[in-house]
Amino acid sequence: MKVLYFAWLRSRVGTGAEDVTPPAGVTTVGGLLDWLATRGPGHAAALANRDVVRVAVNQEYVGPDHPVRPGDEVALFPPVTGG
Amino acid sequence: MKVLYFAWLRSRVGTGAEDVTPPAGVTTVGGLLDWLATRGPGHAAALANRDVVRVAVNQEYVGPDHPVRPGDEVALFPPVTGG
Amino acid sequence: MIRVQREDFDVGAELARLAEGDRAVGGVACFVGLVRDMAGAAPIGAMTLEHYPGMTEKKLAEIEAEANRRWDLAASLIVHRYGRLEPGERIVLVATASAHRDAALESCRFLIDWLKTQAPFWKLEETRDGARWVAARDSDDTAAERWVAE
Amino acid sequence: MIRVQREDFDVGAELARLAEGDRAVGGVACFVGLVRDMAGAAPIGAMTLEHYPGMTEKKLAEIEAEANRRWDLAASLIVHRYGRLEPGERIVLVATASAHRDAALESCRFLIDWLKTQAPFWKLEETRDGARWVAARDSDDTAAERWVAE
Repeated sequence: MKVLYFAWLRSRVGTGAEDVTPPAGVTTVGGLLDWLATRGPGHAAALANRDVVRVAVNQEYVGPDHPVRPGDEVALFPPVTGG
Repeated sequence: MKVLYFAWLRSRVGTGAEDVTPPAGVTTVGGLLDWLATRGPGHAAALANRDVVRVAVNQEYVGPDHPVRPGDEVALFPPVTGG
Repeated sequence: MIRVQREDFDVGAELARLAEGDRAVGGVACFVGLVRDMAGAAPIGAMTLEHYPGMTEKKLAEIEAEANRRWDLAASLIVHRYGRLEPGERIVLVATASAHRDAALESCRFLIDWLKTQAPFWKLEETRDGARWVAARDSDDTAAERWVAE
Repeated sequence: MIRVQREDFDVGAELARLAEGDRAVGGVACFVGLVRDMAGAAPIGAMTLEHYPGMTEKKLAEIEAEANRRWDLAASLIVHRYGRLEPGERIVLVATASAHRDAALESCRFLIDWLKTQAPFWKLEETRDGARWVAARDSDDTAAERWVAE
């Protein structure tokens, strides 16, 4: 599974992209974020406040109950500020 | 008093501008239009339907009760269609 | 700024000049009105825009001043042409610049809505059946009226 | 059409190409977003726009398609830049062309409102106190939400 980080999530995690293999019990976006937060202090800091983390799976906005599967592209980023 | 006609009012009256001296009893826009309509068949045709005649006195939109005085510039035209 | 002219205008150049060098501007909104080749089902060969010189400039200046009272604008522009115009030709440009996009977008719309019902212009269309004066549209009054209530 | 690019764009040229030669077009509306030199009370040296390549194009295309479902448009265009931009530089252009001015004006506003809350871009501002990520504005969500109810 590919995980992408943008804006300040990228800065805090320390990388823009990583390939991860979460345990079999991780089946939803919420579960994935819980697991990612355990990967280190940068990840924990980036994911401390879930209210300001948006998630896209395969480039579509999704909520915490959305399923995640091996091979998915999961992107984590703050609310967008373009335009 | 100068009277200006625009668009189809100009075509019907047959001129774009005329200097007129209405009788002393003509003191309002409504009175002026009644009097102008008697000046000939073109004027009568142009002023037959007052609902589609807009009036400006000294370049300000006004209603039928607005006063008219010697020296005023009175413009008669249909509802505007610019833009 | 307002201009009433027979000549065409260059939209890119006009927008570039609008609030040029003012780095507090966050948004520029513009609307360009063009001559269509159809009026309802009837093809149009061309149209002639007549106006009331003097009153036109006065009303456009009033409309622009009102927009600047209602919104905090860095700059505003109305350019309206008169004379004979063919399909595809530009008729009118309204443009506004503001620190905020809402002010730019709202005031741009106000200018064109208000201009359509207040500025003394009349369109004479040339059709196969001869020339005819365009009738005012009730929808233009409705569009302008929504600004009165505010 | 949508484009995501580092380079600047020429507003006049883009508008001239939009629905070029389509004589059924009666109105073109556009909005240009620019980098301001201030964020609140703090002066900005420059900003860097980061985006999510792939998803950006996908979301912009969806937003444009939605505008074309809601309004009868002859043409529409979104150009959004990324990378480092200084105050006064253009960030985004949205433009719409339609037979009717209402459709052009409304859809132009829809595009910029919707883009602001849907397209994955993030602004990093350079201030005297260092670089900081711009926080999303509630007013942007409010602006976008008014289109959901319709």
